[in-house]
Amino acid sequence: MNIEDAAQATQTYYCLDCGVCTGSCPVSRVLPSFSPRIMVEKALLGLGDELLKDRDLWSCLTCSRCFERCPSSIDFPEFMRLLREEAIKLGTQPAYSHHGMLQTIMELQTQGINQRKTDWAREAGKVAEKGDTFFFVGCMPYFQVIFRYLGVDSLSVSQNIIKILNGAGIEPVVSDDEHCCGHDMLWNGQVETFEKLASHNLEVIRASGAKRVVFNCPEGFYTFKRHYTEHFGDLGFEIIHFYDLVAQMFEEGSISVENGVGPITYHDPCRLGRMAKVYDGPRDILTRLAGDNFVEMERNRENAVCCGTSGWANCSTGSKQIQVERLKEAQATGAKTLVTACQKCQIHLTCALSNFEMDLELKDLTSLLAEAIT
Amino acid sequence: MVLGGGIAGIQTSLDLAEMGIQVHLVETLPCIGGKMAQLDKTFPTNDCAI
Amino acid sequence: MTRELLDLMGIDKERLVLEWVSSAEGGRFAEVVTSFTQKIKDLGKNPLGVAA
Amino acid sequence: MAAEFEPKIIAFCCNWCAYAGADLAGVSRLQYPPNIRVIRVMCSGRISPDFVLKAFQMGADGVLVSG
Amino acid sequence: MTYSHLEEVSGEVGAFQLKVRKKARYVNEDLCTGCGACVEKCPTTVEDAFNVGLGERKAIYKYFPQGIPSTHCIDAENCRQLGQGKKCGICAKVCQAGAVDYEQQDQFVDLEVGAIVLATGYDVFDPSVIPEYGYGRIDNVVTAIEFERLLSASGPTHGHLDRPSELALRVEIAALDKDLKKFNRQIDKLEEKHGKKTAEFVKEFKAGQAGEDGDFERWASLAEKAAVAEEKLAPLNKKEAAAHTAKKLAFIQCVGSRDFRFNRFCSSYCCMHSVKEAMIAHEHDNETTSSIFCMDLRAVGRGFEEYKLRGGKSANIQYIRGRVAEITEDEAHNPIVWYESTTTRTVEHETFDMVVLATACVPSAGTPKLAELMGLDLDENGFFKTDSLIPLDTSRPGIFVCGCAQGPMDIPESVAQASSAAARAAEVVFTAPKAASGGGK
Repeated sequence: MNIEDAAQATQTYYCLDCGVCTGSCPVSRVLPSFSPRIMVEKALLGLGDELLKDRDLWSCLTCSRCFERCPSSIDFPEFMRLLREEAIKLGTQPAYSHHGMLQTIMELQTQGINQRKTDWAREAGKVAEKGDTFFFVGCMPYFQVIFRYLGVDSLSVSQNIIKILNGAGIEPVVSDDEHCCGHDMLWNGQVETFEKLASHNLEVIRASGAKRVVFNCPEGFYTFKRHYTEHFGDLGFEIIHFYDLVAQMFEEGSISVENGVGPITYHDPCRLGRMAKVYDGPRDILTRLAGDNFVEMERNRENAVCCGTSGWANCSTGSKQIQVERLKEAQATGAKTLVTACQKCQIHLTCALSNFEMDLELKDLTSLLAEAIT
Repeated sequence: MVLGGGIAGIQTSLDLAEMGIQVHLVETLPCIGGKMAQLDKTFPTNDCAI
Repeated sequence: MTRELLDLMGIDKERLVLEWVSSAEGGRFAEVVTSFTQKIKDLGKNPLGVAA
Repeated sequence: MAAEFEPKIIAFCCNWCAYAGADLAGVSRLQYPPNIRVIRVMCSGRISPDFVLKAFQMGADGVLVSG
Repeated sequence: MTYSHLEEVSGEVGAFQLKVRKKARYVNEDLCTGCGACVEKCPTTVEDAFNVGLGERKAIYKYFPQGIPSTHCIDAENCRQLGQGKKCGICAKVCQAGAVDYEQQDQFVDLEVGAIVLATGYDVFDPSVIPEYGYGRIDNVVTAIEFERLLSASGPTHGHLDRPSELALRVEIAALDKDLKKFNRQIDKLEEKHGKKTAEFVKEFKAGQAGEDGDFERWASLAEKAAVAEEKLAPLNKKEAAAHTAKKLAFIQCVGSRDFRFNRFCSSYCCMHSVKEAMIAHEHDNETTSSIFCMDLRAVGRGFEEYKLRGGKSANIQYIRGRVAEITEDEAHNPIVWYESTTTRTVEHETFDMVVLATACVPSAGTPKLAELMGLDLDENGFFKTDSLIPLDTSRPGIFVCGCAQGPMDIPESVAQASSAAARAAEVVFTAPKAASGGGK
């Protein structure tokens, strides 16, 4: 796909040059050289080659704030993604964070390693090898190890999900063979790696005989929902987010919670909110947990701001600035706890928080829920 | 019959009436005037709207 | 931490060692290398099976 | 399969410690196996987990970090 | 016929049979003199639709002061007597003409006409579906039509640009004031009865020296309530005293129009509407400055471009190229506008006193239903479908459309279309078979 096709696919030609994208962009506010509008303009003026060499190509957080508001419905994140694919073909190296360690792990996964990912699952509760419900864990076991120094307890999130599912009488399938969903590789322009990871995952899930796959990770959820179907057609199973399942459980009465947390506020992850349009599920849980003690930040739901970096690439001073601003915004609500629904947000915001004295605690929604279940 | 008693409806009705045709003007609200009655002045001359 | 990661990926963590050798310890270096090579020989090939 | 398996081992060596040690071993004519490929780094603190993972990805059978 | 709905349509060009429901006004139109005595005494207040919710009216009301016919009308839903089954009847008592008639029923009128002209107008786009503009969440973000009412001498603020946040503040203060006065009246009575000042009494009561009396519990609680209300009032009054009318205005163009998410079309009149509002605001108070945020200011009409330039030169209007990305709010309820100025290529933010959204002109809510009733087609934007070369003819012969029911347009264009529609309709009526001539048009 060349630049012209990319422009066609994302209807970039409709650009009104109005500047809503740049005005909305969290990166443009901290790095004035970055402007989605000018990037689109360049592509339309036939200066695409310049764009592919531009380091700013990797600065976009693909948070979709611009797409949400674009009056011409130009899918700018997707446009960036397609250009990155093109840039990778030219041999450009993206600016990976954490020395590219996570990308290496993802690549290693395509080379047929035998993972030992699931020992923790049996510790947490009952899991099956075959069954109707497949729990797609994602990268939590890796995060658990890599980001231990931040005190982020990623794996407990997955363990809590197994506990809650067990409590509702569901014995999910958890697999050692499950690979990374490929989200980060896709957004880093490495489509081949993505396809390898994805087709392997589909095989694993199909072999388990699952009729539905449960996700907690917003990225996995969104990637399956959108990009897996784009690349592989009908998947043959249902994709469901854990919070939807929780909503069902509340309705059936199979779980109940104690109201008494707070004051808390909630950070919408971009993959879950703007991209998958899941806004109310988490809020319903939070209201049940905290009642009136749940307060919204000024910028919430569609207007929420990204956690500062995405796809394990390009963590810069700009990212820090975005993160700190977000934390301050959370604090301004009077909340003592900032709840996130994405482990990446959790990791990034915790990293920013560790550098400041701030009376704020970060917590994962699932873990919060698990603690409150009676 | 003219349906709608805004500026367009009123104008149509007046014109028809002037031609000697009997007009029924039907408006849902209690008064005619429509949106234009809500306006204060009109452009480009800043004339009063009512 | 890296050893745990390797473990997660099914790469034997014994394949990675960290040894402190000072510049004056030529003998110790040779010793470390010899024993580690032996250990790897016992463990066999890298499970990734990449031809290198 | 060959008579004996000859592993490939990557050794990350600190310029000031182990690398000099290896040098000394050479000067002192001490024998050590030839399976090792030494990569000199300015400090063993320079080595990130990714170096190790990359080494394995490229087909190393073992990694020795030495400082 | 005002206050009426079209219920049924049959027949064809030259001879349409219609059934119109004339809703009960509960006021006899022939007797009502429009004096307004009933309004003065009516105990029920409701939001005023004419002032788009910014003001209040009574349950018996006239839609707007200069409204024609100059007859009052009871809003049955909110009326104590009619809607809520309570005893009231005040308006009937005060009406000297004896026009109020609670027994009035809806009437059906059958008409036979030769041609029908649809002039059903438009609705204003509801911007609360655009989350980034915060309409409905941020008090001082208003729509153009709300701003128009605020500017109007006959509007809720008599033309002063009081900010909605301050209007809300005043309502809050008034409610607290009312409570406080009530408490103080009761306290005064108690003071008189017991011959003691409240301060003195409270001191004794707290020390347990007041003794026993049926009144004392109540007195103490009243004193406390009054103190709480006073405490709440003090900061509000301070804020109210510091309040000023809006002097720094932002106008945001293309809200809900030229937008793939909502309406793709250009609403055509809003650019000039905003310029006009900015000029009137400046005329009202010479210190007012306005910024108009637009992609391009579409001044398409005779004298419009000059009007725009005049606004820039003599009415402190600044035109900024760039569509606004989002609006946030600071502690003083001032909206902050975030945008990229595409001329300087920088992301800016600026604080204003009030933001006016130039909302799109959308098909009126009843359009699809009416189209179904009459068997008409709608175009892709939901307006009545016409052909570009015969812009007044709908898809059914004998039915014509004009004004904003056909598409967004400004007043002169509406008037021109209206006259043409009249001509088209007249043509049908004059050439129609004799059968239809009884009903005229």
